[in-house]
Amino acid sequence: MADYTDNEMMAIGAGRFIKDGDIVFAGTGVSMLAATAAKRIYAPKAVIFFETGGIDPVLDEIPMAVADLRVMSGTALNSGLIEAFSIVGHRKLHTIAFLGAAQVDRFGNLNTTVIGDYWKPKTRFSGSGGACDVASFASGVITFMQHEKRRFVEKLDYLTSVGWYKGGESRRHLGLQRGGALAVVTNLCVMRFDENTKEMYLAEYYPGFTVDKIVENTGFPIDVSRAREAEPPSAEELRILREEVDPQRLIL
Amino acid sequence: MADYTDNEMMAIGAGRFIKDGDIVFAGTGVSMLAATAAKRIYAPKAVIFFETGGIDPVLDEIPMAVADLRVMSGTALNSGLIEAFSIVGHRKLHTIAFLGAAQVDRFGNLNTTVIGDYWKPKTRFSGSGGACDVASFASGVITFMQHEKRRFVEKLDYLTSVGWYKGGESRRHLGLQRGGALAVVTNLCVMRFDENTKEMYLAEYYPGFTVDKIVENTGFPIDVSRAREAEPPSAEELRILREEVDPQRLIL
Amino acid sequence: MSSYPEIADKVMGLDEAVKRFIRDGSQIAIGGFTVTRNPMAIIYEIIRQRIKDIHLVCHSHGQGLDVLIGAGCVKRLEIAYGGNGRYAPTCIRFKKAVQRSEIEFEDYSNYQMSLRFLAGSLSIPFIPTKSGLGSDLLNYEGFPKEIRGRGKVASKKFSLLQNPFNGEDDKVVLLPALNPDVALVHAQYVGEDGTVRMKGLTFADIEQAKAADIVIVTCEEIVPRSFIRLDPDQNSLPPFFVDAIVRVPYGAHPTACYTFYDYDPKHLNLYKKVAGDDSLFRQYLDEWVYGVSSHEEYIEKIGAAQLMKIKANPVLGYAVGLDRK
Amino acid sequence: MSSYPEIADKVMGLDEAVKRFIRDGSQIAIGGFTVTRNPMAIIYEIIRQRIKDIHLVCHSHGQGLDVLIGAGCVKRLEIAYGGNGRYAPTCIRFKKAVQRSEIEFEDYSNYQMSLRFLAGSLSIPFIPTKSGLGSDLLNYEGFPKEIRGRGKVASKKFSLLQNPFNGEDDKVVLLPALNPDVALVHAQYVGEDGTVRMKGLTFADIEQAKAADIVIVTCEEIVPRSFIRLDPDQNSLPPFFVDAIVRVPYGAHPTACYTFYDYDPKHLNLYKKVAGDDSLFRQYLDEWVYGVSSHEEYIEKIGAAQLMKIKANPVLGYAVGLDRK
Repeated sequence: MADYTDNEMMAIGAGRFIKDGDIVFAGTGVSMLAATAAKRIYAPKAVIFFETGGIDPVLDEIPMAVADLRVMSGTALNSGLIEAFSIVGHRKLHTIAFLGAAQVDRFGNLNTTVIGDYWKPKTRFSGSGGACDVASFASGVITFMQHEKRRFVEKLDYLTSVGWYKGGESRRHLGLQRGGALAVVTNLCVMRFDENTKEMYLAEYYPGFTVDKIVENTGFPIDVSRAREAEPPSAEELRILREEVDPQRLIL
Repeated sequence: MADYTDNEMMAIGAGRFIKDGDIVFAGTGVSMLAATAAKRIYAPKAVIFFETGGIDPVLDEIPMAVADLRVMSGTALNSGLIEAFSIVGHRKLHTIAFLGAAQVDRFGNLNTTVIGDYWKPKTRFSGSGGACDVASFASGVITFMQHEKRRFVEKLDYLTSVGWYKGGESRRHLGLQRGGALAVVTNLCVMRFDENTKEMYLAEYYPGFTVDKIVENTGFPIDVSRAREAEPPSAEELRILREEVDPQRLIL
Repeated sequence: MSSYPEIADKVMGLDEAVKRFIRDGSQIAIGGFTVTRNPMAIIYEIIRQRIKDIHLVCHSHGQGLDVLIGAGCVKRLEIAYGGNGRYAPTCIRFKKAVQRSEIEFEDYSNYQMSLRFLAGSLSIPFIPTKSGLGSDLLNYEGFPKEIRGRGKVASKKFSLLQNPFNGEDDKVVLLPALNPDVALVHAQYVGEDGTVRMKGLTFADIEQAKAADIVIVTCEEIVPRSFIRLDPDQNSLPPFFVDAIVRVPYGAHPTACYTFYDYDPKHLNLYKKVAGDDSLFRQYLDEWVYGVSSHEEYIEKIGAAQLMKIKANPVLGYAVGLDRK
Repeated sequence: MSSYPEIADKVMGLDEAVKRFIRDGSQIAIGGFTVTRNPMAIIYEIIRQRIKDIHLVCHSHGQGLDVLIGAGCVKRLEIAYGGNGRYAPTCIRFKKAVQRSEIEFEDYSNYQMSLRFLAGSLSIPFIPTKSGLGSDLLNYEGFPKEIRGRGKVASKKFSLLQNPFNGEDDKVVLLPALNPDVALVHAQYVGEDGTVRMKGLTFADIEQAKAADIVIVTCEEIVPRSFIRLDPDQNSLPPFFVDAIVRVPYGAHPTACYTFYDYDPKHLNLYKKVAGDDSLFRQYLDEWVYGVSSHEEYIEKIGAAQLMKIKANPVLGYAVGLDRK
């Protein structure tokens, strides 16, 4: 087994999606690592910003919440929530959002609200926050998941954030003019979505994990015909992640 | 004839309407004088602000436009148009607006857009600016007019800003929840509006002018039964106006 | 009494601010976001005065929300997110209260809630958005039918409208404006003229304050008029929106206040430990809220050593190198 | 070529900015308000390049609006107010153009236009207000039917809606969002990272810029990144909204620029004199616009003595004691 953690592989795996000029919407946790790593390694001209309104902070220390003071320091602009969400949906910007979720379905729709009955839940989560908004507006959404069968489900207990909705053209028919689920990055693999059906398929499995293990841990059938092994994180990628992105090891 | 000008009498006549705690929306010209005089003489705790977003400026020099740099200096806040108009209509504030107009009708509706046909006008004016907005939202509007028959008309060529609309309860029926025309201050007199009919009546004529002259110069019949002579500006009022409000005599 | 004559009628203590302006059943908006600039000092005072049946309207809140719910002050909640960053991915007392059906709750998203405050601040009755189309936010109403349209509860959670400016099938979600009874905001500075200046991110605080009937501002410091008026481009709220001003240094603790202090990992970890257990949580309230008579006493309990640890670098804004585990 | 490597691809001259981003028929929003912070330098360049058929969208504009119309560049105008304070209670060339039916025009109010820009900046298709109820703004459409819904012209001037959250008869006016092709804004500062900082009142400049497809910022000065990032609370626009940056000291002359210079009464009085006469106005354009090859040359014509007179006190923001008659 290679010498890196799940979080490291996930941060690198997701970070590789970011291109120069992208405006990257980051949440807490791994998404903070992925965004920062992306900017330091692959896309120095990407801009990281937060739903709280902090745009392009220095990030000498890694924030532990999107309202962390570290997202306000050395920014281009400190604004507010309304400004931030209007950036996510701005037609002249290519915005990529990192989200986390408790459940995902085959069309990349997300649940961050509740497990069980809505009014008498088994487990209540934090709720949408900005997730529903960025899922509605961003050019693309990358979701981080722990890869477990109970999280990759046929039917969400609650659809908080729209991915490809019911597949095909259904997202566009809702009235959402762009965006959709770009990828789901888990501790085992990277899932992507078919261009036409918008169904999730296995794109890359991490070194050391089998396709079977992924199928076993996914609660709906997935196409594995396009699967290939992911490039492991390079020494340089890991160095930057460990020494520059999160030297205090708060998230890693 | 007393030793003061029309503008001085108008500024004082209008300024006397302002009470401590009022939020005063001021435009250009005489309204700038009236607002500043009111604050310096009658209502030191009134706040003067401008549609451009300047709130409570020092006004060491009198601004000659609502975007004059002098409305941005020493303010409590420099904001924008949207903020300013949302202040005018804020339900917790008592806002009094000073406006000017080319025409007024018996219900205090105002025209600042056009004389003649809308598409092929005899004379085109500046347009609504913020007038329609403050007429819709302020707790009360005081309008400055040159008192001429062609300006006090039966029917406006264009209704830019709603006063009491068609009188009675008609303003409220439009869906405007408060406000209405409080007074029209001219170079001859102060007109007010009947509590029930909302029709204009002569409240005060300035010293040296007769009720007949006012009736003659008004293009619709007015009730003069409640008319009394206005208090002329006191020496102290005139001193403040001349020495503190507009020492450069830009508007006086 | 006050040393600030221009705002003497507005400057008061926490106790008076709560007594005068907050009632059982008030609809309250709190400023800040998750771990930052929550108006904690006045929230503690609300708990001490045992205010009940609060209707809380939040976007993403953390500590303030959770302790108010945990203390039993909240009956009704409109919310986008209850979480406290790494210290509580889901706020613990909030989670319990929902799971035990102890509060009425209605889910929105952050943008939706922010837009609702914006609409309230602009005195417009509703505001359109496309956010929420296809989401269960539009399929589940949290509030029971019988409270709809009463007091400050909107008559509908939302309304769908065909965009009248577009020939195509183009639906938009109309969200009802929010106009809370009271907004509670913690700011870095209030001027001696009553002008408010917030530093760092302002979240939806300004919209919340403008939308509310009553605004209570707690602040780190009251500063001279000459300072606050020197560069008014930087100010956040004019004096006439502010009804009460309370000077409370460390008034946001254990949440952070940009350029003054960071969040307090020690206290947030303590909270995390106690919040999961009803009995420990009651002891926490007894010790840290009911058991202290003032915010000064609370700060004394935190202790100078801890205050030094969380002290922010005033230029960078946060506590550099703080152990945040 | 550029001395600002981080924004090298955005920094350009007035001529290039107009050539690259402005077309005949473009819908253009200009920043500023009546006598202040109009983006005059780039407006002059537009005239020099003889751009035609502009669709101008304004709230309250003065000098910039008037000279563009006077030079024959404008075909279509949405406007709340055309005036220049005491120098022209109604803008003179605007007045003539409407009276002579030389332009298509549509009247709105300031708040309506500002809200339309806000809606555009939020990517929402419309925004409600109560302003305009009962006014002829809702009875007269200025634009001919046949251009409705084409290009950037809204399909309707407005739409009335019964407030769906209120049982009573409660009508609101829905205003269509504005998303101009280009916004022209003059700012005091642009950072070497492309961040924009405006000082003093911002009017609706920020909403206009965020609503537009292309944003051209002219500025008094390009300042170090370290300066603009030291207190980002003060900044107005992030770099990614800005497409072109042109450094043009005195780029707002003869209108004012807070903390840099006041409006120029001498030039505005000259303008007032010539604008009323077609032949004099043509001579004015020949002399001050067509006849100068750059803004530097224009400023040279204004002359150092006049620049000293209008120089602002950098703390008070305006030229104290300036003869403004």
